[in-house]
Amino acid sequence: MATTNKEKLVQWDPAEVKAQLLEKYPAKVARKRARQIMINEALENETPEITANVRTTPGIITMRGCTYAGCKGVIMGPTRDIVNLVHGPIGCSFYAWLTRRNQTDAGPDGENYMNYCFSTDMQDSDIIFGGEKKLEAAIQEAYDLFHPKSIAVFATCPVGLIGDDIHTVSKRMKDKFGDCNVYAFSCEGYKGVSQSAGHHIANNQVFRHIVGENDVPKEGEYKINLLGEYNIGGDGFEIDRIFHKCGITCISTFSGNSTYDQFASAHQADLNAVMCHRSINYVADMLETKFGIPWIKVNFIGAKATAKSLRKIAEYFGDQALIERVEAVIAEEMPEVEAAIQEILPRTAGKTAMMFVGGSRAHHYKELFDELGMKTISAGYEFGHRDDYEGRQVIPNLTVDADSRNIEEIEVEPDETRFKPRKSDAEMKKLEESGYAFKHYDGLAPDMDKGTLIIDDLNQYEAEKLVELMKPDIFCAGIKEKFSIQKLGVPMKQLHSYDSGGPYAGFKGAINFYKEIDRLVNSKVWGYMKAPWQQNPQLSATYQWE
Amino acid sequence: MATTNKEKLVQWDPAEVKAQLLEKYPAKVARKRARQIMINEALENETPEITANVRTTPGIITMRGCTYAGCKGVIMGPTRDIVNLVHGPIGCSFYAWLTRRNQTDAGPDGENYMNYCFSTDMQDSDIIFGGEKKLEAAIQEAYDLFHPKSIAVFATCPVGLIGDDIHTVSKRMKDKFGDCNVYAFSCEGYKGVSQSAGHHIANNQVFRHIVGENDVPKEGEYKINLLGEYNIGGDGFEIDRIFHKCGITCISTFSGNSTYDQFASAHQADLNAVMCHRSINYVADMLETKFGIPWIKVNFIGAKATAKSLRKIAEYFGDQALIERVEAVIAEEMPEVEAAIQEILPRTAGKTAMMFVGGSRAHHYKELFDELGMKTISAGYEFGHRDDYEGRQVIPNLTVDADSRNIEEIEVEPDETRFKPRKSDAEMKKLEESGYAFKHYDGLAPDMDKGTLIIDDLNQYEAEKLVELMKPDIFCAGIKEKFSIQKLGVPMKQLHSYDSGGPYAGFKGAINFYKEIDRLVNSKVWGYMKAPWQQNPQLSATYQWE
Amino acid sequence: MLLRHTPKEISERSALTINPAKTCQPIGAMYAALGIHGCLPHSHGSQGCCAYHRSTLTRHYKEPISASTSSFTEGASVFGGQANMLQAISNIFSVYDPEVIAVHTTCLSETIGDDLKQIKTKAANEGKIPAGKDVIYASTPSYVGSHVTGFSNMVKSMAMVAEPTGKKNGLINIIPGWVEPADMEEIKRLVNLIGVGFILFPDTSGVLNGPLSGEYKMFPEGGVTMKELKSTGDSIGTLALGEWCSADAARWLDTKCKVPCSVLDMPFGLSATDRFIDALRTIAGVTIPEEITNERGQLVDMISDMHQYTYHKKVALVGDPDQLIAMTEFLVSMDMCPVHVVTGTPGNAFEKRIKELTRDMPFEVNVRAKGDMFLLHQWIKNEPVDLLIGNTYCKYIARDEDIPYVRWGFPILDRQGHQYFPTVGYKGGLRLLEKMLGVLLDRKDRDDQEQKFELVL
Amino acid sequence: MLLRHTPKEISERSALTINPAKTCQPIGAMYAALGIHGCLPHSHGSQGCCAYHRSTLTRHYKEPISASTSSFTEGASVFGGQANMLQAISNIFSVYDPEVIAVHTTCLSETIGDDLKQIKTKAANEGKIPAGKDVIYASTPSYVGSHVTGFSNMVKSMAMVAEPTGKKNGLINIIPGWVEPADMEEIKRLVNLIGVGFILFPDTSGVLNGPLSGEYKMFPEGGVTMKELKSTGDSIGTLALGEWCSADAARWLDTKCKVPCSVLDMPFGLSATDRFIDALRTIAGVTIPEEITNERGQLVDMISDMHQYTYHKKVALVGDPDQLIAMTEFLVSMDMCPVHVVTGTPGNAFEKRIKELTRDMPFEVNVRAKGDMFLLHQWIKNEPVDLLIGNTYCKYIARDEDIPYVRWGFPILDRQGHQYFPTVGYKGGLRLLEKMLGVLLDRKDRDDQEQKFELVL
Repeated sequence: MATTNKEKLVQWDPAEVKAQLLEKYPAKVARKRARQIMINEALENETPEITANVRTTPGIITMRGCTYAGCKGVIMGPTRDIVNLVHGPIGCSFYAWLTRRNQTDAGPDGENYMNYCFSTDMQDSDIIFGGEKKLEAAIQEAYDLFHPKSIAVFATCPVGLIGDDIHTVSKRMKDKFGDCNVYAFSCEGYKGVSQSAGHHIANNQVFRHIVGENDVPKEGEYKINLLGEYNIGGDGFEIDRIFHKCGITCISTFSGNSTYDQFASAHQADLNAVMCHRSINYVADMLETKFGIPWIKVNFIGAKATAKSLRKIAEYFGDQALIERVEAVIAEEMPEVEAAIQEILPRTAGKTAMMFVGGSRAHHYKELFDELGMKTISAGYEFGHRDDYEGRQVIPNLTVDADSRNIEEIEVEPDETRFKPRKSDAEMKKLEESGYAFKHYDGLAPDMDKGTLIIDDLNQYEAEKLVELMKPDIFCAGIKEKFSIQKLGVPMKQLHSYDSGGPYAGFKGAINFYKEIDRLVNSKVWGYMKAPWQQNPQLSATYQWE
Repeated sequence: MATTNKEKLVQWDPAEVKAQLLEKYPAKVARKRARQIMINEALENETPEITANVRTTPGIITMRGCTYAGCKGVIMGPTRDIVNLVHGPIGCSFYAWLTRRNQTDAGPDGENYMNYCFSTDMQDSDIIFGGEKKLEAAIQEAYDLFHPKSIAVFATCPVGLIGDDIHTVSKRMKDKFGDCNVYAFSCEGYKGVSQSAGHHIANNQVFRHIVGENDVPKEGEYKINLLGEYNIGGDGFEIDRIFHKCGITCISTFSGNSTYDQFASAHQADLNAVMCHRSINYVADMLETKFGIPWIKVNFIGAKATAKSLRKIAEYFGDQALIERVEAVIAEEMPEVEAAIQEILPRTAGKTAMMFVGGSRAHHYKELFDELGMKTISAGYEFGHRDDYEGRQVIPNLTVDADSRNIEEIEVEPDETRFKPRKSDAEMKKLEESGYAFKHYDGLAPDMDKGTLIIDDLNQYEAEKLVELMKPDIFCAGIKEKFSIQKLGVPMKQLHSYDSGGPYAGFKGAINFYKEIDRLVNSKVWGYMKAPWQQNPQLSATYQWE
Repeated sequence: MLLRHTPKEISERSALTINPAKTCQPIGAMYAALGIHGCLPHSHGSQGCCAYHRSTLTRHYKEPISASTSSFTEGASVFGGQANMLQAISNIFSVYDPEVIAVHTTCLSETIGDDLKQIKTKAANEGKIPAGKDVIYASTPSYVGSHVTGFSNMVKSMAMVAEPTGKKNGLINIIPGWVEPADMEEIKRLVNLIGVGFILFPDTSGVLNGPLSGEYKMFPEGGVTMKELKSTGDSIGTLALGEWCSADAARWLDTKCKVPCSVLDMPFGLSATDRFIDALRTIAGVTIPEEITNERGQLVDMISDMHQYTYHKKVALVGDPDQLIAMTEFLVSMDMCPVHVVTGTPGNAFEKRIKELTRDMPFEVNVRAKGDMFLLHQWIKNEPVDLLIGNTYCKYIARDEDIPYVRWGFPILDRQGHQYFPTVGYKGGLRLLEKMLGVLLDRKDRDDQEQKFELVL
Repeated sequence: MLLRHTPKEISERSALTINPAKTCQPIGAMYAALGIHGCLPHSHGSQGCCAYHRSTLTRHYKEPISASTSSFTEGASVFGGQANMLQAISNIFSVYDPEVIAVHTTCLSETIGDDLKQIKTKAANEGKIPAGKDVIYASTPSYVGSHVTGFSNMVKSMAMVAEPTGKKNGLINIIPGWVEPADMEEIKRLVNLIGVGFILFPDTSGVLNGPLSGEYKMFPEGGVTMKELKSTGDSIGTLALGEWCSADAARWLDTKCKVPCSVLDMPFGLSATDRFIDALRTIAGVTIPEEITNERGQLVDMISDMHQYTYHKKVALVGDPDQLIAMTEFLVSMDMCPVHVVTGTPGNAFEKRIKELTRDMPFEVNVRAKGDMFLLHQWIKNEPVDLLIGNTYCKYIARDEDIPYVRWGFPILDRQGHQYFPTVGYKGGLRLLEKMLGVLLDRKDRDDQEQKFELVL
């Protein structure tokens, strides 16, 4: 709204802003946060070091969730034909019940447990005497009721503490059933420092228990896996549409609208395309080591990024037919995108955005705001690591602190029978010399302007301060942050669950996002925050009768 | 509810009640009303004379409507394939729009204008300069839009006063169209003293303009017309179901769910069965005079009455096959009725009812209350004539006052070509000797107990008084009366439109009515009228803590 | 199909009204008169008019509606209704004993030219009007304007009860227009919170939303008293809500009693309520209590929280001018798009105002005064909408065209709630928004593909 | 089908809960704590719990929910959370500066056995609790009871703030139980009308139904003050609304502070509200104002006006014990038939009470405490219902089985209104009835054959 815009021809000095963010903290907290708030210098091409993936200070209101959320909620949640059984008190299962918008399509086989919530609902007796019996009975009841292909067991906080051996129970039931794969995840909420640990734990177990289980050959040309795409708001459906149009065969998605069989067959792909680097790069690495499948970083958020990623995949396969088909698809899809942006740009150009979300999304969505002519003046991750900010080159010298030390790193060997390099060393060399980058990710920082603020694990207090000082036109984070920001009169867009919108991936998704941002930053409602008697409260004026 | 019942072991003396009803009136009004309030003496078989069909005193809040309502609303309203065009200011057409519950079924031909409201919406210029041009244009527009079989024009109050010649206009348009019969009704609201005049006017015009228009023979055995059945709440559908089951062919219904063609073919029937004596006996008489079709009074309200009426029809045709089929149908339908009454009777027996409605309904519904073991302690009509109370024998010496004198009585002659006695004089004589009654109706009074009150044109003030003095368990009238009665804590059932219920005719209808009355007289809600602090308002009691 | 004969192609009609979006004056006069304490409305015409008006109001309120009639016969129609009226007056006072009789005319008595003023004088002279009682009257010919006009005419007659004493009473007259009892109650709540003394007329609250308590009161507690009406001539000013419903009475008080007035929109929705509240504030020179500012903020909050579901939704509206103007502004303020707007009441100013309010809308608006629901239905067939708002008769269109539908206006014959829950003011705005969202989201929940079905909205 | 794997045949389950009808204690404790003015709820556990509770409450209210966490790491889980808690306390007071921190435990901290009492003492001794500020705490193990239990436990901790002075304050403590902010507001309105002095705790009105005004207040105006809580020990009595939600706190005040108490049903519907109002009347020895009697009469009026549509309608209910008990009584009082009643919260007294209330119903009732929505759905498949009442998760059943459905309970994640419009009291009864009739009549309008389609209902 004109009104809100007028109010804010804001000038801000990043150092000044940073200082004010820290002002109110106790010294110890201030020191720690100082290392997680970085003034970007991208244009000088020197990316300063940021502290990330460290514990949140107790009492500081954080955006972060827990390991269970990362494992059950994010990675395993979207898989439709696995019965996800939560072993613990009722809450953890209840809160993860349909609250992420990862869409699933029952598909021809008609198996879809997405709308169900399964729990052992542990009672005090189970805490005192142990919950293994109840878990075993619950697995049996689930099997008898549904006869699913697979049952996944998730541990919540108390389980680890009371020492229930969920893995042994799972193994026993798996052997008992024969036709149902049962396995468990020790993803107690207290592990690690954020959802991130949960992603890793999920990656490990999926790779250990499912990947490679199905060697029945999958048909199709240009076989890839799409890693780190969770089909929030139907993103995955849009990407599938594009792949299908391009003739690219997606063997498995980790894990949007996925099935047990997709995971089991993932080793048959010839390329792994990684969307969310943070949550899934472990699987990418393991698939390469064990089966010889190379991986590349892609991004289907943003029309240009989508085109770029499609070309990158085509270039990998190097097949002229594919390259031409991809170009044809891009040529067919872009006009609608350009028409939309032309119509909307005048209303969005020059506005500013802030994003604090996920472990890759803040970076991905910058693409879309760029396309809208909006500047991202501050961004950061909720559970990213240094490599997500600074690029993978920092990985070798990452220090692992006490909080992350116990998150299992599984050692993977090349599979005796099934390891098969997808390209000869020569081919790989050729591609790399032509500038093609495998296993490569530069991170967020290089894409951010100089002097913008990059902030890790932003908390509620800092969010408010930032908005107050830098007055963005839109702020992006999660549901917990949405309304405190909007109370300030700044539209807030959820980028975890997209509020009610989506898809935002691919070409059609980009158009949806343009329209959504247009709606948000130009809604009349932001002009109503003050009543007439608040706008001019003086009572001197005498009323003008007819 | 027990509570409400306990309150009322009422004893009342009819003379006392009558005196109290008149108490408050000015002398002139009291004298007039005294003649319309009759203490019944049925058991002595002397039916005293009642004054009926006389004007309502100005200022006395009456239940009555107007001539237009009787003509357009009641008689012509239910005919689905005639465009009923109201010539007048908008109101009269608006208020008659879907507000009676005469149900219609578009049928195979799919013509149904029931949900539409047509008006010339006269403006002041039309009042000043005359409305004929507008009427003509409106008829043309209706014809162009819908091409109906027929268009009926209805005059509201000002039309007569300004002298629009609606009949000439209609005639002109009829001749112009050729394929659409157009005719008009001079049913201005100020004519007569109630809806009754409107019924008569409608009867006349339907007979004059439609009846006999179609000589294409109608197939079927045992052809009858059902006169005075308006399909409120689907009564007609239930009666049709029963006729169909009995093999009786209903050529036309006047006028529930009727069509133009039914009226046009009515002269092909061999018997007229009259339900609502008041509203339709004119047509019955004219059909007999002109075409030689005898008529009998029937009543399908009440299971026993339904059986009786079916037998009466069968007896008329005298065909053994029909007589047996009718007995078979009755034998098949009655068990369900008896089961229902047995279940419900214990909750209704001994309760009392009052009915002030219509010109025959109060009499018809007494049947159903009898079956429920409920005594009708007071009843009357809204627009009945003396013959509806005392029986047709009084017709010869009815006096016609100034208010009714101008309601046309049309002279009918036997049709040269189409008059045909349905039975030989001998057959008729034989039937009559065996006690079979043609053109016979005894009226309400003989069926009412001694000492009950029969009141014509009951008004709101008297209604309240009656309820207060005689405390019935249920009161029946129309929508205008509903809530003032219920405010007194007495359930009120509409018997014009049935509120939301029905059908109540025939066998299934009887069961519906039993259930409805059970619901009303036993609803818990009548026990809630007083709050605890109204039931025992004393504050002395100290509160009992746990 | 319920309205199976309605064609998509629109042909202009000059004489035939189909499925009207209005009714006649007298019912409006009757409703207004019920807003006077102890008043018996009286219909001077044949008894059918009164029966129809009482039935319609009864179905709308599920409450008893008492009104009497002159029960014209053919004779009266020829020789004039004076005798009937005089007889009625004396019968009414002796049988029902109201404080006042509010007489309105009909097309019948207007056509024959009865002179109510003269009849009242005669009644008074003949001592038919008991001491302390009164008879007021309004001319409400059915062939002019609509039910809204009749309401306005009776309200003007209420204003004409004013007996200026020359001494100001420090009160503000508020003429709410044709709104529900619950709305009148809400207006009183707001004005009381602001702390301004006022006379609200008419006031049907406490009359048409009564309790079930085992007793029937022909004249319930509610309603503006004749004493208050007499005093309106001494008020410091009049706020008339709605040009069509309330302006005439206000302007009469202005001209005849020198009580200045201001005509505002009916306070439906955010901005119209803002103007109403701020007018009261400025007139009375008071500050607005936190409670009201807070209610306002709650409405703004809900508008912003659910904006994604209202944004650019197409709406069809039918009803009365004052209500539609306020509703249109409310919808536009939420980025909704009223694309079809119809009233049966005449008035070019209406079409002009609606066009102004929708000027910046991304769609062209269809607006028609003196239109009907048949035309609205045809417009909808030609340009479908996401939402339909209007009285009960709209449900035939809503079912045939499968359109989410909110009942609002007069009459509502098939649902309850309008007697008890206001739609004026900020709380009323919350209710209207809740209802719109309700039907829009019910539709979404009904139609979403399974994989798109949403838990959180 | 959304719930395509739910079979009609019912097999008893001993270990597996499917589609729960409850959640865990801490969220109830968090909601209750938000009803204290200036309070920051604190979750003593790993940070996921806090994130989940905040998210759920945010989705339910579309309002910011502030709460902090001890952010347990693996270390803390092994060595105990004291260090985290102490650090949290000092950070919270220095960064957010609340009046009070309301700590609740989690399955994690309960399993490792952290002692909050001792931790608070240590914090106090180390001067981590600023003068005039306070820390209260409740033990809310997730593996006992349900969210209702957690609410009750935190409310009890609020009662334990009481500091009896021996001098009565003349006030009545009212514990509303887990109802919406709008309900708490309505209860206050009613009690104020009756003219009784009171302390309502918790009170989330003015906290979770705030305006959009351009400013964000982490601690809004609303909520019961610590000063008031201290004073509850001097009150003349406590009315606890709901055995499950409110009785413990009331009985604690009775035993420890000699403040007598009475446990009533939650005032949903006619009879339960009657008992609540009459209790206040008797305690305070006042007469009930006409306004309340009138509201009551309006509810009775609407019950009678629409009785034909409620009579013998079969209803399935799922929710929390206190609410379901009151709703069941309300439905039965309107001649409706609650045939399936499920709560996830344990308690045999619940099943007993529901059976009593439905004793005279023409249908046998299925009732289950510690049940789940999977069972409810199976019951419905075996005996279909005309109406379903419950939280947002019911809509999956409602769509699959095509059942008219009213959202009522916690959480409601897909509609607005519950923050603003009460369902307690007589006005609340009107709203509940309006909503039920709305969906029942919408279904009738949808399904009636054309020839049976009704204008007037």
